[in-house]
Amino acid sequence: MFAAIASLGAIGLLAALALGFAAKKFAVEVDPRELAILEILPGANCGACGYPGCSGYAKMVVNGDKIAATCPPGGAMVMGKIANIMGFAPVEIDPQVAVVMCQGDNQKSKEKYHYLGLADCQAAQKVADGPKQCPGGCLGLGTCERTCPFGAIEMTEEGLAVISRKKCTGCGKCVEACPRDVIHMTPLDATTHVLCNSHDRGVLVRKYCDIGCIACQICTKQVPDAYRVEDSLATVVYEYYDEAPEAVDKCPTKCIRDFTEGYPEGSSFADISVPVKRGRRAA
Amino acid sequence: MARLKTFPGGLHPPDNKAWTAAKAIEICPLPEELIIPLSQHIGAPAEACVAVGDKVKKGQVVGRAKGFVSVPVHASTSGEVTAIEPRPHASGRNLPAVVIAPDGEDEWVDDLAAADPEALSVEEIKDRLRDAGIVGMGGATFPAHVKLSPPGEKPIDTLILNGVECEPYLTADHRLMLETPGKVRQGIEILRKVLAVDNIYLGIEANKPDAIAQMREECAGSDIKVEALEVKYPQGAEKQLILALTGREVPSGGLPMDVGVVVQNVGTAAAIADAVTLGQPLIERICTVTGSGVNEPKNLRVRVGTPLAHLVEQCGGLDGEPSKLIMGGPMMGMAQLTLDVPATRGTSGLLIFRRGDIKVREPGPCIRCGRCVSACPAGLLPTTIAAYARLSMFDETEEFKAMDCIECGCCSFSCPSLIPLVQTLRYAKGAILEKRRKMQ
Amino acid sequence: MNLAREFSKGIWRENAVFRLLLGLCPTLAVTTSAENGLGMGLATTFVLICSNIVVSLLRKLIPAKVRIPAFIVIIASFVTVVQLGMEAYVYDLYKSLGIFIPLIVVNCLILGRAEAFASRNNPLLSVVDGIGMGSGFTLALFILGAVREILGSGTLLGFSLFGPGYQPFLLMILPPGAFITLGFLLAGMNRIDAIRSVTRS
Amino acid sequence: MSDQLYLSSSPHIHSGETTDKVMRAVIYSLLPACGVAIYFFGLPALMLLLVCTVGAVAFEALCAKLFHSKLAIADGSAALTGILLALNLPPSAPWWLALLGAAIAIIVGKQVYGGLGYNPFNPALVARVVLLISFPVQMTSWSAPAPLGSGVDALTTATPLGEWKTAVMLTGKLPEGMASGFGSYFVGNMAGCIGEVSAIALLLGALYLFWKRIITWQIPVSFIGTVVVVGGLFWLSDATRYPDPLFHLLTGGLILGAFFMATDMVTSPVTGRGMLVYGFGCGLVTVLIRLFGGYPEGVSFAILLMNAATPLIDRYTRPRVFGTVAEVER
Repeated sequence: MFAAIASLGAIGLLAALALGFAAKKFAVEVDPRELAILEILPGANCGACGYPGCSGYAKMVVNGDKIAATCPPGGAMVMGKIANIMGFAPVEIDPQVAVVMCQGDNQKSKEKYHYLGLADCQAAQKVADGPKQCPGGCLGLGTCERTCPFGAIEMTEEGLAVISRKKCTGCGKCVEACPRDVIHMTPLDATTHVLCNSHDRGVLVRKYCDIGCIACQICTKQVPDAYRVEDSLATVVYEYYDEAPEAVDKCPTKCIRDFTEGYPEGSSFADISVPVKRGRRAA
Repeated sequence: MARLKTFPGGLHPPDNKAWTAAKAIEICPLPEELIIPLSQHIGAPAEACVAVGDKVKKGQVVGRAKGFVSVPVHASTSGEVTAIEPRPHASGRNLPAVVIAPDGEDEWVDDLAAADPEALSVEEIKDRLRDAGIVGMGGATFPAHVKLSPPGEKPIDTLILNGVECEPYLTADHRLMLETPGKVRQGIEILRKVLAVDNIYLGIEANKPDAIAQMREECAGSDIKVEALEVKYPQGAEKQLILALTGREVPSGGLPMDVGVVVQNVGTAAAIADAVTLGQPLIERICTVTGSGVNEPKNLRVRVGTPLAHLVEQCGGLDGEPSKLIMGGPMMGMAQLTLDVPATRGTSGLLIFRRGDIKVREPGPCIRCGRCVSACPAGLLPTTIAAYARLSMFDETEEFKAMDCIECGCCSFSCPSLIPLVQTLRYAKGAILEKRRKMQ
Repeated sequence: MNLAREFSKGIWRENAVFRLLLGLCPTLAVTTSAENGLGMGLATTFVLICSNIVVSLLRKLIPAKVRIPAFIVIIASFVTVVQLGMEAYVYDLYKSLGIFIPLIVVNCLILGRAEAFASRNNPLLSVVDGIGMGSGFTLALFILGAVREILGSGTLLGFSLFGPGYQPFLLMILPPGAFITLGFLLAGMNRIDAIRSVTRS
Repeated sequence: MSDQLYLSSSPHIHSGETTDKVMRAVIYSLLPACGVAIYFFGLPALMLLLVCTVGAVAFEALCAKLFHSKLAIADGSAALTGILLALNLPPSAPWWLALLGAAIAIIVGKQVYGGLGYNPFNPALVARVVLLISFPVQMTSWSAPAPLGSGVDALTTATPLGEWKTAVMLTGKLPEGMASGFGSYFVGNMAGCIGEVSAIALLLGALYLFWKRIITWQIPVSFIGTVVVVGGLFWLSDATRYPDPLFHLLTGGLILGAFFMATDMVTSPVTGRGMLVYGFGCGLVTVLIRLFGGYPEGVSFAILLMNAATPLIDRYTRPRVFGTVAEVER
């Protein structure tokens, strides 16, 4: 009994001395704020802030005298917390989401040719500018889906990218990845969009797409403030988005969509309720 | 018999050259409209220097060169400029072109300056080559005067003439060597003078014994070494050809001039002869029109700017409905959207497959059979690089030397899982270049 | 209720074996029969509960820098108690578990709970956490042991299930069988979760 | 017109060789061995072949359904796995053993890794080894061949390798009269797995594979070469204890393993040099297990062990990239 207590006590004492010595000798200074910020950040390392990963961003915030960039995925809440830790004034950010400005899936939009090869939009775009007649339409090969660090993009059965507004954090990775610039960043509040990305004249658009903007100007006549038609394509002026829904029913090709009443569950705009993965992306 | 010279890797696609190999070159008549793209070469596109409504003569400059790596483009017949506008181009886009309605006279410009190459200085010859718009006619269309002006620290001691024509189906260079060996010889002598080299090879694949015999006869008594090479694709790829003929290996990431070699296509040599001795610009070339979708495959002498549809007409029209149009050879050529695309200086062939010849099959998983590895003439692991590329791990693709891919197509050709390996590697190369650009 | 949640998380949501993949050494090594699994699980649970209580009680006294050695000492003490106890009362089980009883000291599960939970929460919550985590661990080991015993010996807790004609699937009671069984159980659990998340949404 | 055209990146032609053609060719190449198996071992062999093949295909389909992946039984890889597994079973194996083997091969050996092309180990061998470890009695009770029409009842006996091992274990000497009967070994008149007994049928199939360029010479040559050379060295050192190289060559699963199992594309190295190293490793481990291991036969274990080493071999035998001085080491 006594031997047990004595030996354990002696070993404990020796170990404690060694530990105390090591703690003094090898102590490393770490700014606790950096760790605290890193803990708050979403941790997707998406790079939307312009720094290499979340740790790069945290380092920048701690070392800078002001917050030089925002964390779009984190949004206002994370920015508020960071400002709290650092004692800065909260940084204003406009929450944004990405929207696929196209509804021309392979049922509604015509092919230019049959594409054979790597199932990737960027690769397909290099073969005679992509297999769709529409020069701006979604190619549907899922490059954005694979790029999205938050799993917010899914491809529909008919070959159209659909972005979940719930999951999208506005990091903008997909905008970079899309070779056709179909994906645009829009204010989170804006619920009405012209879902077309073709700058071709209306006659041409009618030929190759059932649901493209033909630049008929009806929307601008209806609500002059909220729409602008430039280069044969109507767009919503997002400063006046609350007026935009008035023109929705008037659009002859139904390419203006409004979801003020709420978005379809789990998806953004397309009329597809449950996006199903396609088998052929195996390659 | 001694073993024929060759390179490691490569494969033997069915060559299908018999369809046109014995057919003499025919002259393709004037089409109703010539579409002369301002971009027919690697480098800056030319700038139009005529206006709509202008009368032009054959050989007249219609587009001026912009910058050093650029060449002018010329009218390929006399007539009237009817439009300067974007037209379908081999790249699949609409690019600016000068459209000419021929007047039927086919009248040369007046100031063609014939000359004796012996009397010209090297610089004068290079100027003539540039003004004549001479580019590499094997398909790469790199301006010849640039290739012939290596920087001083890279001495050139060897000239290689590429008469290999390893692409299946094509017989344009074969017929050229057979029918106009003198022109080729003349071009070689001019190149000899420009580069001041005496070590000259002419490499021809052993499946063209008549061309080899013809060129040997032509070059008899000279120091030009006409070599028969093993029939293997891609024997005609620049680096592989240099290795086969000289035993030198162009270093990774390097150019032929790094090992003191300049390679020129035999077609280019013939064009050089015309440009220097007759002063004629490069306005026509030989093009093989072939494939299962053409009624009567032929070798044609084609003016630059002739729409492909016109070539097909000369070959008895389409046989059945086409399913694939390819400009160039089947291994490295570019698929075309329409026959409205004009032939350019680099159009060595037009290959048309009939409906049913193209089988559409889904790619499967890699079964690690290693066929791409043993076929790769660059010594790469195409399947590994492609796997990394699909995961967007481009640092790894770079480490596995994706940039050394010569895009010959051997891996995709041999892949039993039908994985588009070359396309994936090309994609990886694009991403690596993009990354390097960003780093700077 | 909070206590119920702390208890139930250990059974499914944060199950030590199937979710956190902690304590795999005993999990794979001793589960050749359901009885071994049960015994090991209970021994571990006992140590876990005791160490959680003590760590939780002492959490304000132990300096942060030396907390790991302190935890180890606490855990080791209880393991030694368990070892002596098992040797005294369940000698057969003690023999069949062998070296893996003293090895409970280095079971990540126990140290992990001490570090992640007990050192930050009050003794009551820590006890509940210990019971929940321990039950989950015991359950996992029991299931693993049961599957391996049924397939590998044709028995469950020593009772013959299929009669004498059964050809035992020996691989299942050999080490690879542990990995394969664990893999399939993990897959099954993920599958159930996936189905539940689909039906929920 | 253009919307009827196909466009793709170059190249525009293909060799025509596809995965399913490769698999089919390997299946054809195994037919002679299957025929000999049925001839020598009769209905049990036929039953094993059927159960394994049908079972493998069925489990493949089941997995495709469970994992929501594309049904890929048309590529023939599952059927091939089934046939190879059957050829690796003893003639007296019961039907449930074959079925269980098919399940292990397809589910544990292949599908859990992601299906064709992703499995690190040869699925048929995984199944064989699992069965061998789990059911040693059923997997090692051999019946002597009873050629069709011979009217002889199946007799339980030992394989030549087993006979040798037992003799050496007991007496430290080669059994009497072991050197005789190589001729009948060659055609397959000996005890063993149904597919490994007939060297001549296997070689016939192997020739077909060489002709079709499905397999290259590196793996079989270095595998068999190593076994013969290393086995021969031991024989030379002590001919009373170690069997001669020809015995090594003709008995057991060496020929089946070297030509059909080790050459499995998915689990062997991709470069020629890598294949040589891999074959050497297979050969060495085989001899060591045969001469010094607990089991009389080591081909399956050797191949599985080298399967595990394949990624490593691939890493160190990368081909020299054109224009670089030395190979790139990582």
